[in-house]
Amino acid sequence: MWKWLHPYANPEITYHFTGKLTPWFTWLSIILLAIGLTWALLFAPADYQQGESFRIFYIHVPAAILSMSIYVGMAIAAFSGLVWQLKLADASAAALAPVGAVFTAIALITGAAWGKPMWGTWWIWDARLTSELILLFLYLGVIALHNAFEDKALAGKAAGILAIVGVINIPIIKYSVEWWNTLHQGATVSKFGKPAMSADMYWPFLFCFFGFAFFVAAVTCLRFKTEILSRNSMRPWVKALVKEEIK
Amino acid sequence: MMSINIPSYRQAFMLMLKRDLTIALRHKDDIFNPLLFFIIVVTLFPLGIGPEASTLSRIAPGIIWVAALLATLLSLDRLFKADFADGSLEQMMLIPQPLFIIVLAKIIAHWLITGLPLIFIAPVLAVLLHLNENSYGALMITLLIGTPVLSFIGAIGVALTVGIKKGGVLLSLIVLPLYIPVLIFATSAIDTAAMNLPYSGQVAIIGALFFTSFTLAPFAVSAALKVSTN
Amino acid sequence: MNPRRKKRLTIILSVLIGLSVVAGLVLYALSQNIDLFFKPSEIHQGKEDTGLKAQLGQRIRIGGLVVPGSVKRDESSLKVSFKLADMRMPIAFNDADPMVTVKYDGILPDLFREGQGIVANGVLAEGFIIEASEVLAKHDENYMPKELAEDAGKAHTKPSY
Amino acid sequence: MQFSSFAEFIDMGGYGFYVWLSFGMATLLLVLLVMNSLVSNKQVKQRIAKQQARQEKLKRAAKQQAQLSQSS
Repeated sequence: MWKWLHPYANPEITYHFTGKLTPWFTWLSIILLAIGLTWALLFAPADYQQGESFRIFYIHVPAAILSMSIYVGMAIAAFSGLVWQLKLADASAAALAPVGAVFTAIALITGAAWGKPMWGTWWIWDARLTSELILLFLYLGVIALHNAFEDKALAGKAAGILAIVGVINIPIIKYSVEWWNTLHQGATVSKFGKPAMSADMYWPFLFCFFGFAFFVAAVTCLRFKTEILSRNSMRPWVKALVKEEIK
Repeated sequence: MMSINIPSYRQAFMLMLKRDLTIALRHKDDIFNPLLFFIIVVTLFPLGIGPEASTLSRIAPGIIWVAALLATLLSLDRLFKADFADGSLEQMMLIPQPLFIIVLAKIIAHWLITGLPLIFIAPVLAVLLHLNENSYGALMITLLIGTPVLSFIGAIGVALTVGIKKGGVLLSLIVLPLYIPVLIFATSAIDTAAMNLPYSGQVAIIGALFFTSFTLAPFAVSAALKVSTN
Repeated sequence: MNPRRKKRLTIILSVLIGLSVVAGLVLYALSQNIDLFFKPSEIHQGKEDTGLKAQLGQRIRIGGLVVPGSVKRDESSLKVSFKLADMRMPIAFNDADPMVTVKYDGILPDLFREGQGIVANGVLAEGFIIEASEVLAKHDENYMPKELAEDAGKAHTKPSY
Repeated sequence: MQFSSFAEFIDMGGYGFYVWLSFGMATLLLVLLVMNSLVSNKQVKQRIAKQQARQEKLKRAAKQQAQLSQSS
């Protein structure tokens, strides 16, 4: 059943496969973001309560969703890396960590810039904001642990354990809004059935979200390729490839 | 000395616990230094903030818990570092019993040495900080359930960084974010108690954190030790 | 069953027991109301589930809807007072509803307006008055364009204060 | 189009500072991430190339040594 997956456990094949995917992701991301952001900034209607400040939504919400999804993805990759000894899974976890950290930072900064005019404060120690901040710390811990080991294989395993331990944080973030009756509103877009927004606000959001998602995919592919190269630097195919490219 | 038949899990656990406690009793500063640190940190706050009783009593739960957290963090190093340095850690990993038994014994020993004394000294410090009189019960309960969680989570961090030179700062970067939920719920419980409201919800969450770390941390620590001593 | 298997089974069982204790504790915690959040009616009658009342001088957090027509501002300073009523769906106000008065000295958030959900942190004073140190606006998860909102009867004018 | 003039677009109904702060910071961080990814990719390749060059040099030196010792 899993036989078709076997060739992808080979670093060389995966490297070339990823290389082929990268331009697709890049162009999809550029096109979707260009449409989505123009739509969001120029054509989407302003909110009846929040006015034009609502446009921050189109960055804040995709970034927040992605920051958590990337962490879950990283933890799953780290878990399979530890359990099935997949070196490539470790490499993909290492590639995802900085991307996730950047998106968490974006979610926090845009959230602060949105909270100031709307709630009346840049920052509040509410459960959801706090756990997003902890998520950023977790990402930074994982990255720091990656850099602390000379041996990349060991670094991947150690950071993987931390990522799995930290995954307990994700449900706390996800459900904190329901647990504590605090300032941050409930989820808008993941509501089943009808989204709690009108269609002319929702469509640009979808474009932005998938634009950012493909951006994540493209950058992760690039970083993943880098990780594969640095982990296999002594292999003949890497040497040949580098010789070809450096010339 | 070594018996011929392999000791059972329980015997291995007790042996390890006894060994660590004996070592700690020989080096008494292992017990007293974190405790002294705890007391000094707590006394710094009234000096820095001012001796006004109403202010102090409001921030007392936070001060005591943050100080307990830092004291635990400071004492984490001795959990595996000495054993790693003299090679006895690698010996422990070779014995036939599963590693998590040893790990569990070491963590419990660590809590008995550093966590338990904090609990005894905390009410005295709480008096100095004018803690609301309704809160003492909550303070003791949260410390009793919460400090073991600190030892368990901390052990994961130490196990990950034990092989790294200058792992100290990295250790706090890894461990402190994971400590935050304990801190939030513990101080929330103490605050709630001060208002004479029921705080069993918060205690239940800390209890849940305790059981989670109790059942899962030993496995995570064993895995981390295997990586570090590679 | 050989001893090795038996041991492994014991380990798995104890992990399962541990995790089910965790699940039980979390469920219990969820059934408790673990916030210091009061509704205006709860200031009058005590907490819904426990009947506990907030004491005078106690620091509390209160959440409710700003009662239309109750916002009074001081001409010369930023001082403002307004009444809060329980949040309920659909939004409706009744003179007989239990209300509390919030007094505040500071800049209100842009979302603040009559009928808006508000969270205030402050100290409870005599006569169901909250001396707020902080007033924050809570908005719901619904976003809609102005025209649609007007159709839905949620007319909005940006506060002029 | 929601805005009738460019100035109105920049002003964002009075929220210009916050909106443009968000979009600006997000763009800045994303650009930094892309730059970092490209640079580290290049660095790794250069490191491997350097390593390779050094190895080849060593190999050549060893060969020369061997030839020298043979001829003498």
